[in-house]
Amino acid sequence: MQAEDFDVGAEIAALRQGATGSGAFVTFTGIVREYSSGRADGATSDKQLTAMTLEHYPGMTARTLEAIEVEARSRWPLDACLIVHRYGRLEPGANIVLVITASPHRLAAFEAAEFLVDWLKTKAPFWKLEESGAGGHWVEAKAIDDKAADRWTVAAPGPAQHRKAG
Amino acid sequence: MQAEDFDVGAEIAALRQGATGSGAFVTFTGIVREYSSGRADGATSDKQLTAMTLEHYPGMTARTLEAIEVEARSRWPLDACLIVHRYGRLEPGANIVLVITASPHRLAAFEAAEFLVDWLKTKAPFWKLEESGAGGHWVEAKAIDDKAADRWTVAAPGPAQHRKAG
Amino acid sequence: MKLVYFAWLRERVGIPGESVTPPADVTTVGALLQWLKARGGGYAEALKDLSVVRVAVNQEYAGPDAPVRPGDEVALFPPVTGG
Amino acid sequence: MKLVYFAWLRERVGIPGESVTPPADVTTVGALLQWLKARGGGYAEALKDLSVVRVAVNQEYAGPDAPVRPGDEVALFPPVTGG
Repeated sequence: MQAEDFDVGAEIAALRQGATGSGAFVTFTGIVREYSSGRADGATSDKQLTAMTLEHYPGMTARTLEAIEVEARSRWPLDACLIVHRYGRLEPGANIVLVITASPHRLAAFEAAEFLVDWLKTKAPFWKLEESGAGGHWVEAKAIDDKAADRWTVAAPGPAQHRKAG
Repeated sequence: MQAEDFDVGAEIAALRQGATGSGAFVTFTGIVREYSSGRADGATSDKQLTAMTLEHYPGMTARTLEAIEVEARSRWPLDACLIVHRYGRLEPGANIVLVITASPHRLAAFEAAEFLVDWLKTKAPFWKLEESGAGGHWVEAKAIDDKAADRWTVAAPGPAQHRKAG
Repeated sequence: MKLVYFAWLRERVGIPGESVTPPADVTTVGALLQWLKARGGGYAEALKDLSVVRVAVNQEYAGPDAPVRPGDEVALFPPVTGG
Repeated sequence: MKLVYFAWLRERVGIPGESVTPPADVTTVGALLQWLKARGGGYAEALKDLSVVRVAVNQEYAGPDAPVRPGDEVALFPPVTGG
């Protein structure tokens, strides 16, 4: 994790140097939206954001990101994977998080990237404080994120098997 | 589609200008591998590739890419999406295809990107000729790609519903 | 009618495309393929296994029962492998 | 024992962390939360709904029955919202 911004193109290029056997690269970039993401109870709110502050728990964040990456590598054949998560005060349009996966198989690259993002959202110790004209507001965890993360807790021996059930 | 290379970072940056409501960007980059991708019958082949030539059907390619994009936009809430597919002779490590999706919802961005790649692989009129020391070899279509594309032919009203069955 | 060929189908036929005037009773994709196959040589070689031949009429995928008419652009190619 | 607080839990408690010495019978996460809550004020406010309180002991998630010992680093925070 870092306070500094990242360059998606440069990170992909760097990862490609070390993954020459991979034909498939998937990236996920999360950025600060211009409007509030709505409340956990489903009520819509269109507050225009002035900033988003990401608080984190430094020691645990590092451990968690490492554990999540190890888990992804144990589940899918990845030549490379990268997680970058920023913290601090970020303005709308700013990068928050970048996940990149590289695999010989595109389904593996996609699934591993989704897994990493789902786990990041539900396990990595980050908290978002939205700032708008109405003041600061801690973003509430969403049930849909828990549900998304739960997809991966059923035994999933590999991409093909997982998809078969879909 | 184009013969020229593309810059993933620049394409993402350009797309972000027009998708300020989106918090989630997913990219898929397909690149030429160093080794043959194996035969359709599952036999492994580790032939080192010297090049990959992509033949295409120009008029139909343009129509198909457009139709695929329209279909993706009708299925998921996308602020932006982009498909770039190269043709001609490409060396190992070269970019072949880039898909980017932008959505307020990460599941939509992921699913739409997977959908676009699956449909590209099974509908867009491109053919790969692998060149190795053993000569030229037309890549055979894979049953696994048809199966991947078939995921999207069942009625899929949206990301949540689709995933629920998984 | 304009025919165009791609990938190994093009290689087996030996030319990228041609103009043809099939008999009046060739009104479907299926009939067109049989008529071409009966020409022998590269055509017979290219069309010996129709399960790996895909057809587009005027740049849209078409099944064996789809109509073909004079003036159409009919493309024959193997299953696609892009992406 | 070192306690650390994050996000709105930190705001309600009013400090980012502190060293505490709970009574000897406070040996689990659950007991520690009850002991803190009984302090009242910001603690009672922060811990009034334990369904939205997550705990990590020595930087690993821990349930109510997990042991806590002198010297542990115990973190209290709301469900995470990164990514």
